[in-house]
Amino acid sequence: MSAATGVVGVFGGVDAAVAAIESLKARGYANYRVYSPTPRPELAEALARKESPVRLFTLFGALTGTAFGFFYAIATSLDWPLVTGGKPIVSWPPFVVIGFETTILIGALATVAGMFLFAGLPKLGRAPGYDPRFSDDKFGVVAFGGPAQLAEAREIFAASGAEEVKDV
Amino acid sequence: MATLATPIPPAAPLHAEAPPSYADTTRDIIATLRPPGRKYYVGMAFVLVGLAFGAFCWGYQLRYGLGVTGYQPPIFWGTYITTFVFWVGIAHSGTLISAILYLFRSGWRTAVYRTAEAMTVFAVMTAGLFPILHLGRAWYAYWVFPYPNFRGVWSNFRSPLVWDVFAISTYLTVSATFLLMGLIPDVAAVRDRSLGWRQRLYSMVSFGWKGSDREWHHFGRMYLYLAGFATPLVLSVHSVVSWDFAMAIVPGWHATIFAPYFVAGAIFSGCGMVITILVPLRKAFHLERYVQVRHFESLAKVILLTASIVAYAYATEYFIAWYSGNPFERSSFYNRAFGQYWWATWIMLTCNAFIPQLLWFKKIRTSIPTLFVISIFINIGMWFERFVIIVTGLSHEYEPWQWSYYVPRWPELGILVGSFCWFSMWFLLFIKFFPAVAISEIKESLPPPVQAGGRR
Amino acid sequence: MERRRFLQVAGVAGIGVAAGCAPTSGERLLPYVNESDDLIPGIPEFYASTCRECPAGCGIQVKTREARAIKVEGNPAHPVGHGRVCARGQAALQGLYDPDRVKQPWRRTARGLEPVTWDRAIEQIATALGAAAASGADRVALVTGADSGALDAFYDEWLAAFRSHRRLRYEAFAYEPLREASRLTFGVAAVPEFDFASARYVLSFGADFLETWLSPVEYTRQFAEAHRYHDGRMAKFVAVEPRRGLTAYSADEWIAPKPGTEGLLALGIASSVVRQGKADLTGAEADRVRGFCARFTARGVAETTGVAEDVIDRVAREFAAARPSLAVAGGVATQHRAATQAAAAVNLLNYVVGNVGRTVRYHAASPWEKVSRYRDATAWIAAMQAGAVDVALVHRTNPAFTLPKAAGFADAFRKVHLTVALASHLDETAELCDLILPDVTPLEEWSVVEPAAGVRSFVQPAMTPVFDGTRQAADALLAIAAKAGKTVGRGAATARELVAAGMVPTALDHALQHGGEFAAAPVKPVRLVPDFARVVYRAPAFDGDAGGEALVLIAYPSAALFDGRGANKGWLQELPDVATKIAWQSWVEVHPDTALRLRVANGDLVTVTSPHGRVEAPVYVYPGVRPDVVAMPIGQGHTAYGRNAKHRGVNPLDLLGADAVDASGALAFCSTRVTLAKTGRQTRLATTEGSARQLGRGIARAVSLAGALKGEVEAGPEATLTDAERAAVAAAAASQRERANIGVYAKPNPKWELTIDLSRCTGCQACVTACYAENNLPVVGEEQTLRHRGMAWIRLERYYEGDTAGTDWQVRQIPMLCQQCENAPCEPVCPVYAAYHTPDGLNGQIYNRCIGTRYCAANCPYKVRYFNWWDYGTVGDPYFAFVEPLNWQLNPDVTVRTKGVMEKCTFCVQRIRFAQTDAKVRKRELADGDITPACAQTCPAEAIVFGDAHDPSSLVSRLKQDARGYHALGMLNTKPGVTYLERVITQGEA
Amino acid sequence: MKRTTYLLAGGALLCLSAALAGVSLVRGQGAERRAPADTAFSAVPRSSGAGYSSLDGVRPGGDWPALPRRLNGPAQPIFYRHDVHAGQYRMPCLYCHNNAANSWTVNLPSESTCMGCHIVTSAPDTAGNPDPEIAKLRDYYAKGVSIPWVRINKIPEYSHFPHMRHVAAGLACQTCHGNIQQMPRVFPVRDPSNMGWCTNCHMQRGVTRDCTACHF
Repeated sequence: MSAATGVVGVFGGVDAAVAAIESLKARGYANYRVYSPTPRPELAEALARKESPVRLFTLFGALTGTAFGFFYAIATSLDWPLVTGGKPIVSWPPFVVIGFETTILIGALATVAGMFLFAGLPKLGRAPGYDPRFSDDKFGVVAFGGPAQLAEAREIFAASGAEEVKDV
Repeated sequence: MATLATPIPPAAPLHAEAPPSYADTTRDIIATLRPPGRKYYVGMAFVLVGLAFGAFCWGYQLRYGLGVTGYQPPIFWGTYITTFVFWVGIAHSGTLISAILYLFRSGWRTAVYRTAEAMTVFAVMTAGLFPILHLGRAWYAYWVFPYPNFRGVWSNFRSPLVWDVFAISTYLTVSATFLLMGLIPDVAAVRDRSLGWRQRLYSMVSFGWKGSDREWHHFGRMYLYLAGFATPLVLSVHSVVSWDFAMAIVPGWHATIFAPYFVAGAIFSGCGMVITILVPLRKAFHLERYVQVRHFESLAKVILLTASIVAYAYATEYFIAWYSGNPFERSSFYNRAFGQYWWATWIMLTCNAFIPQLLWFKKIRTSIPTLFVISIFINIGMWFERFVIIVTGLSHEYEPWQWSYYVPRWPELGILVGSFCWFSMWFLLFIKFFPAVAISEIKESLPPPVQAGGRR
Repeated sequence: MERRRFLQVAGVAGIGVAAGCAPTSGERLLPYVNESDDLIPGIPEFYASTCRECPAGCGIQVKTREARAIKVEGNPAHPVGHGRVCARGQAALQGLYDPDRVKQPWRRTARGLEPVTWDRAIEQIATALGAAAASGADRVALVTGADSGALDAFYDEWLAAFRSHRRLRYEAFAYEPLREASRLTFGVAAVPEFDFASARYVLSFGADFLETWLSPVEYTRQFAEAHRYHDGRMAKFVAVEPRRGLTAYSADEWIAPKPGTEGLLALGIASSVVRQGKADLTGAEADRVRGFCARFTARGVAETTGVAEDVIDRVAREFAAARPSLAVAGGVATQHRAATQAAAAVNLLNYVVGNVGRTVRYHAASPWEKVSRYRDATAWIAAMQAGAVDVALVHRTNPAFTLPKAAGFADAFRKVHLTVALASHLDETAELCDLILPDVTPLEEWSVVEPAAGVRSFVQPAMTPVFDGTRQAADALLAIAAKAGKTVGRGAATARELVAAGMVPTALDHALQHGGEFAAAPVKPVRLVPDFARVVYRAPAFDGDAGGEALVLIAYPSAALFDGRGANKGWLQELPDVATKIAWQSWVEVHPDTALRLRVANGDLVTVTSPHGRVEAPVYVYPGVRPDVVAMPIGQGHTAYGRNAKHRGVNPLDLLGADAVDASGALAFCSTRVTLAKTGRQTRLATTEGSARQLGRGIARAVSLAGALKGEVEAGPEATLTDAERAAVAAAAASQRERANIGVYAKPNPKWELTIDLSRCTGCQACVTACYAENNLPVVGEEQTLRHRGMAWIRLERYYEGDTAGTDWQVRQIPMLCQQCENAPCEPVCPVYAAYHTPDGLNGQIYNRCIGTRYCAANCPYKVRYFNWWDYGTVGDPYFAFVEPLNWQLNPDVTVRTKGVMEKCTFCVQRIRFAQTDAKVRKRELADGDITPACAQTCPAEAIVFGDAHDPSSLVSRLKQDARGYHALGMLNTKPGVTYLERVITQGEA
Repeated sequence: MKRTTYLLAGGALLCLSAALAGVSLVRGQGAERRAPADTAFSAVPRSSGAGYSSLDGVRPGGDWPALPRRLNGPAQPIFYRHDVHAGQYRMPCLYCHNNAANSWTVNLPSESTCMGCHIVTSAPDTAGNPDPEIAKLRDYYAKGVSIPWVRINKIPEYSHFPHMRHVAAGLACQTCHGNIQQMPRVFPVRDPSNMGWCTNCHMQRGVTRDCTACHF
């Protein structure tokens, strides 16, 4: 058979998937991937990933927004000073509104950008081991590695009650 | 979502009878995307006709000038601004349900939030039209944006209208993004169950989402932060809108209570609109299993709360007008209640302050038809609230010599109707192209499928 | 010719805010073939002339740009008006540029009007005249308005050439009673010259001398001078008339006697003066007067007039004490069947306290001597009826409209073989004529008039005639005479030569430059004729039954439309009536009690029925009329005349009897009783009135004389603020302004401000029309006025103060215009800086930047911003307000606003900028008074003062220091640039 | 994480520079910063009242400059050559357009002004026939008809431009109208509705930028 790069286990239940993950980890597997129709706390626990760096984008985006908002309002007001209602040319209270809105706007967009960056989206190509059922009610665990590891993975999946195990 | 430190507790069992499985969920919800029936097309045709009439009215107004409206100085603002505020208000509950309740982890939002959020986006799209519609020279509307131009003239950041420009456009962008992001996993699910051009479309919209652990991980965080942004945003937007009035010197407008008062009113009207939309939707798509009576009840409770806040605000307004001893305020508010516009004021009070009190009774809270009727009253009442504030305020100002009376004319009403059709058009399109209930989040709140005979 | 074509390109400048940008394709510029030395494109030229909108004859200067008249301004050097013009004078331009003018000769045939050439017309007339002259004397009639001077003499000569003396100088209001009364009392059949300026007590019996009576502009100026409050002094003004109009609004006290009893009241006061021994008489004359006065006991007078005895005595006391005082009789008091007696009684009253010769002066000649009486008109009608007239020419007068229907003018006129109208408009009379010869308007003609003794006032064309087909009447008459083979005019070939006749060129030039030749006329001393006692009071009779529902009808001349000649001028139609604030319509003024009794309310259509006719008009409930009286304005109800006048409102003259004349042969406008009957139908009144009460908001303020002497003022709501609060507010504002002063704002700029002295302002609204003319304001029409969409940048607000049940209530009037606030609420709300504050303290409004959010207008507490709901400024739009040739009048210095733009008063910023530029180029400093906004410039009462408030020596900064100074709605801390000076009212004993 | 921070810094910089660009863009608007009056065109003396419109400096005669292959601007009823009159002969602008010195608007010279010279001078060809264009002028004048010049420069009606003030300030006509003296046929050098052009000049010279200086 052709050289498989990975093996996927299709699980009907989240507990089984978790079990599979646990034993993969126990065997020292590092390179595996999990598909699920919905985020499950059980899986999250089992995977125990470290905190997402998206929040940094959020922070810096927001700060940029604030700076930009105030800068723009002040710069344009000073560019052509026109007095209205005897109010100061640089009148802070109204500019706060502008600063606030731009904070939210740029912050939000930066956050989304961050998510796309780290989640590796958009990903229009095929994903190894992906199966449409994973967006319905099945859970998928894909393990990658050399032939030996794959063989082991097959066993693990089968043992943890995979409904189906196949190479990819 | 899963990335929450603690998972959302499925409060009561989501459903009395046998819980739908993951597979049921996917199937049932995607069923809503099936090719529409005759009813749908009839409705769509109706909506398009209304929209066309609204467009005609605007063209007519552009050709001959705002004289075609009923504006009668000193009433320089009328139904257009009224309707603008109305739609912005409608928008708010959507964000409230999808963002604020999300942060508060209230489980019941899951069923209704997608609808609410779509409503938000379309309502803002509608509201955004009105400041332009009401301009004397709409073709120069772009001058309010502070874009670099050869004149070297910028826009006046001291003007609440410019705040509006920023607030509304930000709100539209962020809430649209929020809706789109939330859709990604569901669209992926739809993609995997569709063929041909639809599949291509959906894989585009889902950005090739696969639901891998890595994706879910960052997605969850992003969603949390967006919710975090949307929450202060929604509060700020309607505050800014209220400041259009509160920043003015007009008696009856110039009040510090306006920001909270408007936000409460907005959520109030919004929840009303959510019910107005959900009831028929639920019926048409047989979503009774997912959108349940207890969801409506929760909505009713929010309405009851906000209605009480609004009623309190009314009371405060009158009290302060009297207590301040300011002759202009007093005269303005007396005129509001007993002057030429008494009818508008009393419609407003009845619909917003009195009728919602019925919701104290569980019987009424849990009866879908009654809720539907009440929600209609709320929509009417909240439109009139803005009408009362704007029109009676302007009709009875400082200069007694310039007191006057205004009633809208047909082009204004035509555009009002058109705005509802515009909104409905987008909504009708939405429910046929995107799942109106959040698949992945429903699943999340369901007990996960467990395999008998896993490893022991 | 070339000049005019050049203008068609250059002069149209200003149309369109949004229009124009890059060079418009195909637009042509036509240079002069030979340029005139005095004409510089872009620089206005002024022509001194005389206003002919009414017989008063004020001196005017016509401002022209590129040889087009664009504005009428007063001639400061002229003894009549002294540089001030009323609304009607301002509106002369709309007569000039009226699209409804007659542009060519017409002939009436069976098929209606047909065009005819001048030559054919002249020929026809000449032949007819020849025949008429041949067939006997006095078979030709020439009717003109009150005319005087060279042309007047020429008309008589011309008529004589055709063996006729049928000359009629017809005026609807000819003041016959005054002349007759003067003859009866002093033996001089003249209208005296009244000196309001030096009077310390003015007692007016019905005379509307601030509206239409004799010389309103000059009288307003004088009256304001006397009646204004200064250094603790002001004249008291008591108005005696059954209806309270504009003039009586300025009154400190309003006495409303029964209609027709004014004369008796005057006698009562006179006899009271005598009884009190205050009479300024000696010897036999004193005895005669005492004997005469004995007939009028205070009680008797009180019973008949309905005025309390103590009031009569008090007024008599005050009148006699404050010398020189002045009593005048006019208006209602001289328009009933006892008019002459009333006028005579007033003469006597003046004489008794020695005013005659001081405030009432007679001269050798009076412009009114020759003016025909109503009786002459009826005689003429009889002659025509009898077929004694073959040819009748009517020039610039409209008897068919101003004579009561019952006089049967139309029928008689039709009996004349050839009737000719020398008219600029196709009015009711012209409609009746066989031939219509297009006449020029007074702004295009040559003439010289004598409006007052010793004043030769010249009329010269301000521009070449607007329509080539038109000819001045005198020229036409000359041509006709020539055709008929008569030599008239002593060799003069044109009107100009007639006017210049007998003048050396230098004298003529001087006269044309200064507007005329003005000499002080010697005062002619008069004494009471021994047999003045012939003038006995007789209660006037009123047609119609006295009982029950019958109410006495007062038909009064409209301040704007005069005798109806203003009815086709949009500016005047849109000018709200001062009392009712109704524009474009007719109405019946009914007292609230009467309205209650008849169960009618505002806008109810009622049929007004008199023994002589009936009309239908809406009711306006008005506390300013006696309960036993209803009043209707004259001027509307035209059946011809033009687009604005035709089929609009009703003419109360249709209710009058033809034979209602008094001893002097004057028509008694107030001679009939009417009954009101509800039709059950309603109509909306096109009124600009919102609430007639200012609810203690201190917008229009007044203080009693006694109070003013003590330095008191009427406080407004802002008085509730504590000093601490004021200080805090001021400090906050100051700190803000501090941080606002950067760039050009930091430089030493002027601050333009305005003061309006309400103790001078009479509410005449001349400022309103002046603003229309200067700032290209569109006339919006009745429908839009109904919707409060009028565009007048300055408006007169009229509030009642006190209980309007009786007569003891006051009227507070205030001109409301943009206050140019320093802390303007309208400015910060504009998203695009279209509304902003200029460095020189103006409230700038940049039309081409405005996008029409209307936020500024919503946020303006004074409601002085006006929105272009329709496209008034774009040629071809259904709402285009300046139909050719009205657009010739547009001021090229002011942008014409288009659809969707906010506009407002900017203190005539164009005048400011032009003056500044001129000063800059000539390297000189601007002096106080160099710049005057149109409203201040025309104000007959000189109530409005404009200047730089940063210059401590300027008049405006001195006036705003006055203790009476206040800011409208001052409690809003808008810091207005307009300071009002409280009106002062003499209450009780003066 | 390194990657992230770079990205963020980049994003922030991008936004700020965008804003800056905006402002600076406007500052420079409408201005190909040309030298001010004195060096703009030597033949036009600095404003000094009368001298401005005197004919002292005029040097008639000589061959006319050759016409370029294609002419800008619209064809005029008479092919009046500014490059000859103002350029070669060095006639001051104000000699013909004299109202620029004393009025807000500028006049076109009356035909009598043209005839002042052309009653005599006619640039005859060898056969002695007058130049056809001059013949046209004489014809118009004889008929007493205005020459229907095509309008080149027009400022929008909602703005008012005091020529007198700018002339008094010694501004060369060329500053706004371009080098007319080199134009055989006049064409607009810039869109007069470009307010940036005006304001930029006003800023450079420290003159007021108050809106109501021009707009009323």
